[in-house]
Amino acid sequence: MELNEKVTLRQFNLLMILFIIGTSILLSPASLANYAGNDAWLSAILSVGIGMIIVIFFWMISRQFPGSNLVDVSEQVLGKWIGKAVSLMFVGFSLLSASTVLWVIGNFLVTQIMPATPMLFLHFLLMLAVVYGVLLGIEVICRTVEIFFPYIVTLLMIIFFFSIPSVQIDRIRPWLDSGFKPVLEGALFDVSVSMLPLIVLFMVYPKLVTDKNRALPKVLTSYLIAGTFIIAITFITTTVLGVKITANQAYPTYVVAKSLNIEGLIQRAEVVIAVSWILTIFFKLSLYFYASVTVLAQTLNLKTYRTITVPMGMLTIALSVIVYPSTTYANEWNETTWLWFALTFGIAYPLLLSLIAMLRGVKGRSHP
Amino acid sequence: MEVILLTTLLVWAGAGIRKLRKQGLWKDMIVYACLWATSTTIITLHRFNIPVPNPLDGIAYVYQPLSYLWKQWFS
Amino acid sequence: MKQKPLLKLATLSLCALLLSGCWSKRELNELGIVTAIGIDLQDDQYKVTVQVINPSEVSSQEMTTRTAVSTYTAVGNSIFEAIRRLVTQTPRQVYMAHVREIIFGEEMAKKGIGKALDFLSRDHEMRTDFHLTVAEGMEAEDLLKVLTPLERIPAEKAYSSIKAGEKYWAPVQSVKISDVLSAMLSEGDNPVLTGMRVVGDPEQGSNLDNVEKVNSPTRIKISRLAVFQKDHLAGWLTENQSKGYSYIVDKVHSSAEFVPCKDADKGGITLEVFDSTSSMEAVVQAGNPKVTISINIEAGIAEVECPLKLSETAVIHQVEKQFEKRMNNMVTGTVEVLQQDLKSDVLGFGELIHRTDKTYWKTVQEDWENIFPDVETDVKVNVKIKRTGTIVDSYQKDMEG
Amino acid sequence: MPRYSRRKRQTPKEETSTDKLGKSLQTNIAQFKQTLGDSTDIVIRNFKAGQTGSMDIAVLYTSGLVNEAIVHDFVLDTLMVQIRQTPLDTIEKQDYQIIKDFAMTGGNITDIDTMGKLFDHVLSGDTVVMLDGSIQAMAIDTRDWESRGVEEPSTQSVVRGPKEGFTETLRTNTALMRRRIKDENLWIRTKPIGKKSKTDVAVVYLNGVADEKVVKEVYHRLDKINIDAILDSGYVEELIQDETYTPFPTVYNSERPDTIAAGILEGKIAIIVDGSPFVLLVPALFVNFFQAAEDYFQRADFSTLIRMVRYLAFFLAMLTPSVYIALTTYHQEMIPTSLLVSLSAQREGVPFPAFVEALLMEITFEILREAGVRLPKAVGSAISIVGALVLGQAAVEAGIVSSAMVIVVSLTAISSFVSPSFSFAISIRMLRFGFMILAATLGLFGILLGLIILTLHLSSLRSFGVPYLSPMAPFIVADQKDAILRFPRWKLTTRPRLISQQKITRENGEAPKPPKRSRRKKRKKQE
Repeated sequence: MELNEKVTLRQFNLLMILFIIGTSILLSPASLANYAGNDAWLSAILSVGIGMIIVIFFWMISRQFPGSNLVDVSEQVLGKWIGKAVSLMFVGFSLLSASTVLWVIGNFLVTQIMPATPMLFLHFLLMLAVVYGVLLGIEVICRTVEIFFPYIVTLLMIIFFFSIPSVQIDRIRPWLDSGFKPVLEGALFDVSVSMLPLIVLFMVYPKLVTDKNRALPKVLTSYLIAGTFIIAITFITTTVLGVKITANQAYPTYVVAKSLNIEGLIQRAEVVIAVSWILTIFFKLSLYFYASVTVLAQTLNLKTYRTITVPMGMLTIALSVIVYPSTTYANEWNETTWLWFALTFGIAYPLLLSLIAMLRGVKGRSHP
Repeated sequence: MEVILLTTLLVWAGAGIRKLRKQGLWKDMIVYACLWATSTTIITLHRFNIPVPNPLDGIAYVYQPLSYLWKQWFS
Repeated sequence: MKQKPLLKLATLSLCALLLSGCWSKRELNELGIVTAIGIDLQDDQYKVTVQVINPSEVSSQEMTTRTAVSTYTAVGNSIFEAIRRLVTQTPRQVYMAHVREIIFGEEMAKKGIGKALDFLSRDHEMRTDFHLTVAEGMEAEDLLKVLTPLERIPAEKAYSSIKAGEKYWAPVQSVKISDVLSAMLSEGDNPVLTGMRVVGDPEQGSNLDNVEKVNSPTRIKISRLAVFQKDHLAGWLTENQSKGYSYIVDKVHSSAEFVPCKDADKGGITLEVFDSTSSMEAVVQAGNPKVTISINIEAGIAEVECPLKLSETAVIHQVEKQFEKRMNNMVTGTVEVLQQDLKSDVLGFGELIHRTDKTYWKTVQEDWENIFPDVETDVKVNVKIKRTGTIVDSYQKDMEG
Repeated sequence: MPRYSRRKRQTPKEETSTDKLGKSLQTNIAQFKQTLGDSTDIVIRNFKAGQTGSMDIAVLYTSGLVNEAIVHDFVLDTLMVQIRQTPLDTIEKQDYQIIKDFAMTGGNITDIDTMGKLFDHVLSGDTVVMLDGSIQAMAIDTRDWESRGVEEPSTQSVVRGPKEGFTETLRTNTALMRRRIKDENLWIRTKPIGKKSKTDVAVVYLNGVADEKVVKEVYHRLDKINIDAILDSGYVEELIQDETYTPFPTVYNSERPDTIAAGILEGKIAIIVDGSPFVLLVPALFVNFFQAAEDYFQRADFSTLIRMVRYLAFFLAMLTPSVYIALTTYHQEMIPTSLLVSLSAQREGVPFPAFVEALLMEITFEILREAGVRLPKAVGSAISIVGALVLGQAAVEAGIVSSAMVIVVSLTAISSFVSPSFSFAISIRMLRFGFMILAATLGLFGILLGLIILTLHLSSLRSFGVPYLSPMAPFIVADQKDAILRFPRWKLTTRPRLISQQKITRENGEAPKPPKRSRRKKRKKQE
């Protein structure tokens, strides 16, 4: 498979930030408030802490197999056939994630902004953009990230700053009201939503990122920026709306944006602010999709991933309409199964690869 | 409406397959055709309200014992 | 290779777009812009009244004979059903993103507004910036029919007077749905709603000639606060008690306070309150909760009718003391009414105790409604007069002296 | 490179005749005449020279392309009068060389030995002298045709700054370049392109500063052009651009010598086409189309502000109608209540949906604009009155469109004129309609979708290998000084990173400082 694209570390970091805050910015506050109540923000901090360890772990693995992406590593470590089988399972993981993310964004649009539009149609249009982006290549996607990043950050900052007047710290006191357990539970859930899927970045980082000098501090810094966004949005939603309302909202962040009211300056602007989430989710979706397409193409030794991009896009659309029959199902599945699903591919899989490689003494190709 | 959409999809797929055949990429063509067939089937079935097995149910089934334990530990 | 997918995708998407049409689309002239919704009960069913704007009347330059708003009423098993049923009467689809006021009839408020709130927060078209109000002693429908001068849209009038009132007059408070919901959902807190009533004859208020007079005979007045126990109306506060409430929960931006002179016939002193901050602290001693309310008021002298020498610090101190005493009475009175008569913890004592002593709270949580009336309270008011206005002494003093 | 494989270009075939000139003057002239079909603008003067008149000489030139005075004074006069007494016949066989060496006073003389070259020279304004018995002919440069003088450019005019513009004559244009950059490294290379037109195309760049790879690429692409005629630089632009299917120009063009010179100094490459006052500049980036010449002649702070206004106008021109459609048909909750009421009062009685209304107005406006461009100047103002006043006002009063829509369309129109580059403004005009369709179908979400696809497309574009969106994506900190902002002159010390890969630094940047206080004091003391 030809991979002659170049991504700078800077672009990679921005992509990672958007990937982490992608769906979390819209959904995390509700689930965190649901688990941890008053301590949703503590839960968010904890999850960022745990995520930090995961990021370092990922970095160590990337050092262990320099220059090899996930598919290469699987085949080197597990042998050709088992490696290919595992890679195909990973295709399943990223494809399902892509379709659930697609569903999330479609559902958000249908619930909040355009209720009469059929979801299939919205999914189709969104996927059109994603497929187009992936066809153009990850380099182009990364450049687009660079263009949109300032706007996304600005819009998020607007929420943060203009919500400050309505923050009521009292609403999240007392701390640790119902003990530490719910905090941990919420944190783990958030980790599974925001940090574990970072594994798909292994399709980008090892081969395509050009300047890896002193990568870890930079990656960690950007990870922390992303984490700060999640903590901040959790803090803002719970203190502005109150914990109970946050937990009960489908999209608490949207409600916060709705109640922003700086008379004569920002008012009734939630649709504009929603743009920033649609953008972040768009990039998250693109990355999931890119990972699934490239892993599949590489596993099957196709010359280029571009030929199968369009049908994969169709498949994602097809899956997205059947994966979640309803919002209730979505919540339930996310709470019970997603954590394990993400743990399997986000932690267990790379950990196993690393351990087996150490036992068998396999080392990644230094520079292909 | 459905017919038009379906025809569009099939024409699209046909064009793609023809292009791949011209280039002589047989493996790509097979993968292409398989993916396309799967997705068209799913969408068509869904459109006519015929239940399609949900992959998430399968995954949930696999992880059931784990999530059960998890629930117990946290409640 | 590179351009081809773009072309193909572009044509295809264009086809899809053209084939599909536009689903969620509404043209402006198909909208009935609702500015206020009144919700009443009628034989166990909801009676929903909407006030719809007639745009051409509102924005036209010359006075017309048609009214700026029209009201429509429909009855249904649920609010949503009733609103959808409105289509049978209104020429246009009702559009609710611009609702400024939700008005509950008093009867409805007494039965409970919780179910209505579900709709208001669930529906995607509703925003969060409307005010929740209760029509005092009447049905919401009647209140919505009153036309107002100056501001052609009555709901807009009510919205702006609540907003202005909140800024300049302590008893008035704007209450948004998130305030009500979070107070209602919390175990140790209860909501209040703004009260509205009609002065004059409601029947006459719905005629256009009501607004053709300089002094409109029928008007909408923002009166007092309605106290809720969970989701049903527990009772009304008087204007003074509403004031006290606002001071306690720290919602006073600016207001006016009056104290009679020592010689009560001569009149009194009025203060302009610039700033008021209040804080509540709870202590649980031997299983008995005690709440201390301290209010700090910064004020200036706005009007003096008594012969006082305000250039002397001692006199100012004296006035401050007078006000402190008065405010103390007012606040204590409010707390007493809430604890004894209305038995509703709208001050958030429960939450306060929860925050300070969560173990104690766990023991009383279930029974809080019964414990609340017995909570010991201590009120401390501190008034500081910072300015005396543009003049120093009162002219009264010289006239008499 | 599959991108080029489909076009299957070949190097231009030499179609011109390679027949050698014969010895016989009569035969040559007969063939010449026959090939040209006795065109009336070709002057063939036959005469005899020498003491005895033994030598047949023919002078050929195209009337109108030559300076007749020069032909008379320096060619005909010399040959017929001044060398009358020279015994030409005595020095047989060498008379061609002698005439060339001793008699011809023209500045630039070329030897011709084929029919093809003969045509080329005669038809491009040279005067050819043919001698009987010689297999060579000489072409004397007497080109001088009627041409427009250097005038103020009609596009991209400035308030402050040079008011010279390029003309249609290649030499004048190269001279204008030379006058601005008197550096020995300014290389100008010319080659004729077009089988029939044989238009001179000059590639101008600063050797050692321009990226070698890009220079090679430019030559490569120019070589690949296989077309019969180049009538304007637009032909060249279309044939050398990176991507055909894009609404955005990837080649910059300007009528202003100062703009082109500035580009060359940055390391870009200019392509001057004879017969066109528009000079091309590559590589062209997105930000270049927002940089007006005047930005660099005004103060930095002001230029920055104006440039930001330009970006704002870009978005306004592209998005105003679509945002209006989206807001009024999908997101009415975003419009303040009082505005919504007045908007819907205006729309009371308008029979069309907002989209159709907007489309109607936009198309009307485009027609008006097109009519305004083509019409004679005298009628132009009448059209604008009819268009703006009568049509706008009457349409509103008749209730066909709402007055808000008229405001929206005029805002759009005015904004689209802000762009300093005309070719870029066209792309905005095209995109506007796409966005309107998207807005009518999906509201703001549609616009967002359009913007995402547009940005993806822009990010994928390259102009001669340089990413179109640089220095935004890929983000280059050093180049931000002249992208959206315009830093003070003394800060603009480096050339754009990706354009000129060598010799990045241009000058020593130091902020101008008033003389130090202490020194002034010293000076006073000295006095």
